[in-house]
Amino acid sequence: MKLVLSQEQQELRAAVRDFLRTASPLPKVREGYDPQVYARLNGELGLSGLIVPEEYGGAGAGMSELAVALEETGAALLPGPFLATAFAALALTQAPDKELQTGIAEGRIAATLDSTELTYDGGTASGTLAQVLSGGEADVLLAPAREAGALVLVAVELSGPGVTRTALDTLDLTRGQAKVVLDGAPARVLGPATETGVLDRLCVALAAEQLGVMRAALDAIVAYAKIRVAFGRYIGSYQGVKHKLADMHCKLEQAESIVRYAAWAADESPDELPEAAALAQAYVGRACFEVARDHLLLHGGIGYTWEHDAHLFYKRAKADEVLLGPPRNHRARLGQLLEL
Amino acid sequence: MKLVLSQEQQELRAAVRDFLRTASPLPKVREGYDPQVYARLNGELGLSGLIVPEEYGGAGAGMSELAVALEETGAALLPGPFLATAFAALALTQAPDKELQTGIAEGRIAATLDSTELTYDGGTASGTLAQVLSGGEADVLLAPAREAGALVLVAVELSGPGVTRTALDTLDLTRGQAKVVLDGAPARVLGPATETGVLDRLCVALAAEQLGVMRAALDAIVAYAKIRVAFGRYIGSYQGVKHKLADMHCKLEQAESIVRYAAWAADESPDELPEAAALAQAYVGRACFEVARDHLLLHGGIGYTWEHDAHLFYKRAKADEVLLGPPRNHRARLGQLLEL
Amino acid sequence: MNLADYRRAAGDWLRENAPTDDYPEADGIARAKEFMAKLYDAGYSGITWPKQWGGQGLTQAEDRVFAEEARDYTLPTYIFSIGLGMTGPTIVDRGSDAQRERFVRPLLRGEEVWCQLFSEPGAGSDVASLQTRAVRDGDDWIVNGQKVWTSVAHHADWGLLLARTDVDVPKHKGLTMFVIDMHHPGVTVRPLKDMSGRANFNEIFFDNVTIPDEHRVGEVNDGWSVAVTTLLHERLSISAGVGMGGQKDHPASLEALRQALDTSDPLVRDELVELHVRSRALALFNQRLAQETRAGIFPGARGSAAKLLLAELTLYQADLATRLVGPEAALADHPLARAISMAPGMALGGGTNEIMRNIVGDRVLGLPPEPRVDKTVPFKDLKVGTQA
Amino acid sequence: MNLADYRRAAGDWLRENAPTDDYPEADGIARAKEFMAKLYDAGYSGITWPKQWGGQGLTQAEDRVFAEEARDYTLPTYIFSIGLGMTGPTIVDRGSDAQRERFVRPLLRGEEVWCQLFSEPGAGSDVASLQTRAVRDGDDWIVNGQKVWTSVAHHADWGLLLARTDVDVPKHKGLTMFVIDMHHPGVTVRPLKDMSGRANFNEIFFDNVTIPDEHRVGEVNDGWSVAVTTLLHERLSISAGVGMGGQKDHPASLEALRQALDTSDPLVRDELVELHVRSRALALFNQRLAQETRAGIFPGARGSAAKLLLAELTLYQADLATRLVGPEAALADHPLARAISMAPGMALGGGTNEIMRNIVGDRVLGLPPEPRVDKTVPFKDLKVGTQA
Repeated sequence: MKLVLSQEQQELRAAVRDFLRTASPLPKVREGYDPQVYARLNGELGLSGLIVPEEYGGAGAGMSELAVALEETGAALLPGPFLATAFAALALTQAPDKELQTGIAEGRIAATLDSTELTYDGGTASGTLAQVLSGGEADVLLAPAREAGALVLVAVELSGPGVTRTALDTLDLTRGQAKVVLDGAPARVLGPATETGVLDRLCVALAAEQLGVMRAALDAIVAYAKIRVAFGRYIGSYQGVKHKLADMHCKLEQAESIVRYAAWAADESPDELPEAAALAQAYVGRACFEVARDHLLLHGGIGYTWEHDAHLFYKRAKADEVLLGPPRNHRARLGQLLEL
Repeated sequence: MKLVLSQEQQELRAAVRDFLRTASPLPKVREGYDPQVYARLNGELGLSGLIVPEEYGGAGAGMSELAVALEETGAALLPGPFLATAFAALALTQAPDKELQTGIAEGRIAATLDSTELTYDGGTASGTLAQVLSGGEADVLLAPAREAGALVLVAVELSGPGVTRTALDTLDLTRGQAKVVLDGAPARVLGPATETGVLDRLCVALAAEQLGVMRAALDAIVAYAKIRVAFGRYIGSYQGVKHKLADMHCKLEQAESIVRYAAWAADESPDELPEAAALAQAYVGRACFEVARDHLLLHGGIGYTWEHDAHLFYKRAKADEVLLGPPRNHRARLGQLLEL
Repeated sequence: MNLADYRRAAGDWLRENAPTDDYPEADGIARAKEFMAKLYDAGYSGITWPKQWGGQGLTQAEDRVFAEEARDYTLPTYIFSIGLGMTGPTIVDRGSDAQRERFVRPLLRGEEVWCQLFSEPGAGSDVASLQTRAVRDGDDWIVNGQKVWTSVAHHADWGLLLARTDVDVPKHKGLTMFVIDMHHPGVTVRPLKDMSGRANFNEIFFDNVTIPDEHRVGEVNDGWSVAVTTLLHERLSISAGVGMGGQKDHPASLEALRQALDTSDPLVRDELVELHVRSRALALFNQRLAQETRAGIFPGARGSAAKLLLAELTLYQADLATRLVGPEAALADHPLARAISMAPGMALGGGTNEIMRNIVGDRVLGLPPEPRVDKTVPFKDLKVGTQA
Repeated sequence: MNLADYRRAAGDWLRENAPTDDYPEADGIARAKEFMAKLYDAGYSGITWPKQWGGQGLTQAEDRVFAEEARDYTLPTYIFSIGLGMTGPTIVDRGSDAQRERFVRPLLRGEEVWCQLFSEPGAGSDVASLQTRAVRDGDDWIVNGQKVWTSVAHHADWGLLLARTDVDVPKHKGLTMFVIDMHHPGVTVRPLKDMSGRANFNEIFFDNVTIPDEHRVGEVNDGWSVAVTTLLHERLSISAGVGMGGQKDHPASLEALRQALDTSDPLVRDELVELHVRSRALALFNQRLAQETRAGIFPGARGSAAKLLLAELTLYQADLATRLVGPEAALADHPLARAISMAPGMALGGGTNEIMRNIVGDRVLGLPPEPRVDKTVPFKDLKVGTQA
């Protein structure tokens, strides 16, 4: 089991962090998705190709590296289809497709993955997808469909015919969703929609993003507690604040340990992955929201304002917590895996 | 709805409190059940007859008054069969019996109630009761038994033939339990064992005791926080302690409100009683243990010693929390009553 | 009139006069002022306030009865709430007779709207560290500075302003209270959006605003004691509102969630039981406080416990509901998305949870105070606001 | 020898020599001492300690390897744990050469048992406020006072004693460290029962106990800096033990509860899932700290986070299990009754949860310190212990 980052992983982290600090600082995040930043992220850093196999032009890295990248995009609240594309790329590892994977690796294609089952009939797909992650920004949608009784994974060009996309106002102001209606949209079957490990990997990827969100939120309130004065003392010197921050730090330490473990399991120990993935969502999703919530509250009144960034973290944390369904589902799955 | 004590109820409280302060202080509690104190409690204050109807020599008071008394006996961690006798007296309100009720009112008879179903056959009862509250001290046991298919409430003399009592070592050092084996013990049918309201009333009575336990525990740690110094300051001046005590106070305020409400419902609004009673156990049982636990922890090392009283409250709180079954049962019942 | 008659009369009046449309505020300020005048003329504005200055001179009992009868209506009195709950009582308690004569009746009749100007960006929980300056200039004072978190300021005619008049003494000892004319050209009101995107507050900027000395409330440099009066009234009016209805329509209430969710799932059911337990626990505590008040037992700082619990319940409830409902709760127009966005407000307005715990610890439990470093230093040497 | 060889050799030795009966302590001190001598002679006592004083002079790597191999055994080393974990390292770090020569080897060979004498009834978290006095008397010191929370004192030959030698200076500046002979007639050891009824600690009383000056550790009045060394070693040895096995046999473990409960109840199942989540979260954190340590990243104050979490988990687990099991858990001989009785111990030994949170806040997060009132006042004017 490997819970500590390697030298290479640390360098990847530093590179992504440095890039985002200048290319996508928080004031810019409020302006929403910037395709240029996204293109540079994939071009200069090759992030979209991180987990694409080398034969398709990717870096052939594993979940451990993807987790490092997602932690940083999470901490930066990066808008746009990075997580959605990572989800799609994870699904494609089970149903390889040269065109899509090459496109993703080169940063030409932003993709997304949805679990709503489509109807598929002779090369076209139909169905209504209520909330597609980054559905407005993605070029290609992957979703399961039933063909002759078997579940297959199909790809649909979202700018193609038969597709209606409606951008949705979301709680999370930094990343969008769209309603997508397919009415006989051209669709391509990629292969059987084996569930093996895809959902688990999504859970781990999301937990990595959540780890980043909670780390950035904790950093922000710790920094503020060192400069904000009340009653003649820095607020961080009051045990009422200090002890809460210590508890938040404890959650962060445990969340990081779980994310590293789950990512390692995805790469190296597939037998452990299902349990590790359910554990990751069961723990990290909750911890992330609790830390984001308390970081907002500890800011005092300023944290309640639109102008302050605290609510951006709070809302991302809440949106992430329910992104893969009500959290009790992850707990129930964990219970099954533990044979309880 | 009446959530505030009347003048008479306040006087009852003061009388019981004053009596217990001198007759049963904490150092004495460690010595266990003292029949003399119990006799005086029933004689001088008439507590055992509090809820016995006037026609049987009792005071004919209601749950509201019983709750006031139980809060004080709880706060004092009074050893002995007071709660058990109150339980029995509550069951007897549904199956009146002059001999028993008169005996309880006069303080001659200590009784207990158990929910284990006995077999009953021609005047004798048999069965094994694993944990009878105050089973070692009580004179009479009430329990359900099946007679010709119908459930009846029977009374068994615990000092009579066919009864084997084994005192049990209990977590709670201030109140005992016994294993009771009945093998053809003479038993008397009191009437049908209608479940109507008896369990509800037990829940309320226990919650009243728990309210007293948590109040006394909070008082103890608040007093200590005002005299204990660490790092040159009273520990109660640290927010780490102060804020926890404030939270404990919030629990106490809510617990008291619920106990008053549930007792009022038992007396005045039977339709509300089942929900109020389940609420009382669902909230107060947990709150009591949490307060007792935190009161122990906040004492620091001294609270971990045998000589200190903190663990007496902690253990009583835990024993009370599970006395009427695993707490999830109360929650499940509440869910049913809310038609969830 | 005995209380039963009073209740009947109040009920009758409300049935006849209370707006019944869903959003009585929609027609705006004019309609609110019109209603307030009717309320005043019927004798239901300022029920406990002194007769001499325009009130009804009745007791808490009548006030409580009217509030109970009004609970089923949504009266368009929101913009008057600061005046009625905080600044008005302060003028009654601490103003000069001339000020009472001038300000109280128009306030009760809804002719003039009030706001309260205490908090600043650098002085939130620690209001007394505020930096807005008032400098004497003959018979006037000249005010410069900035306030924040000001409700209804954009409608306000008058503001109750706490300003620093002496920086050479410790922070509590150099403050003075004023009534400021919100129409003065040096006053700028800028709406401040909260995290849900709504502009419920304002920032106020003062640029050489003149206040005549006759609008000073209390003595020079005795403003803190006046402010304490205001804050006491604020706490009372918050705790009076606590637990008074309003929960049934909440999208995270048990009733709403029971409809929205599959309660055949035992885990969902258990979560709803927990929600019920916590809601009832607080509601019963509030009712007990209300009964005690009626019986003449003043809740005092125990009201801060109720406020703290309400703040926690509000957040817990919205958080739980979004978790139970799942992804759709993260769509902006879902009622629960609004609920989770507004939920922190209760913890941040009217004193943070930390301040409430201090109050409960110090004043209810009588715990020793935190050592204070800020009570003796001259203000000009004190660290305030946000700084490294 | 490379690490793999070292591991194999250690494993072989343990297989051959480690006691395999269930309660190796049952035969008492003699057997423990015998085993310790064997351990020493095999080269597994004081693995990282300097060769010069009797250690093996190896690295943390070998120490860790041996600990990992030993994890499956219950070695009878409990009575030596204070000496090996705290007082011994202090002598090595801060003692004179004569003291090292005299004390270290007998300690490592288990010939002499040590205890640590810092805490007092009035000085728990705030150890530096202790009141036990040592007064100079020629070449000796005369000690009077009382200590508490002393493990293994009834078996101890030597104690590391922190005592006050100057009351006219601030509290940290008037302490001196000594080695005290526990067999001196003025030393009284009284067992102290904990809340579970077990006597795991002692109270120690000193009545004119003489200590030769050559048994002073470090300079006069510099005892606090020596104590900091000891406490650092204490924290290390606690965090080294954290999360190392032992949980499987716990009556409140997932495995035990899975057997004891009806897991067809979805609520029970969900509670067990939560238990698993919390246990795994902490176990993985501990493993990450261990991996970091192996990679040369010293956990430092982050170990206090692990200790805090372990204290909370221990209580949560016993509390949950008793709730799930119900009434029978309240019988004294039920394993869960013992578990709930001992559960607070983890939070109260080795620093309370509040102290751990202060450490995490101050040293991990770098938050500003609490203002201190006790660092400048002469000790004799300082409020200490329990007083109104």
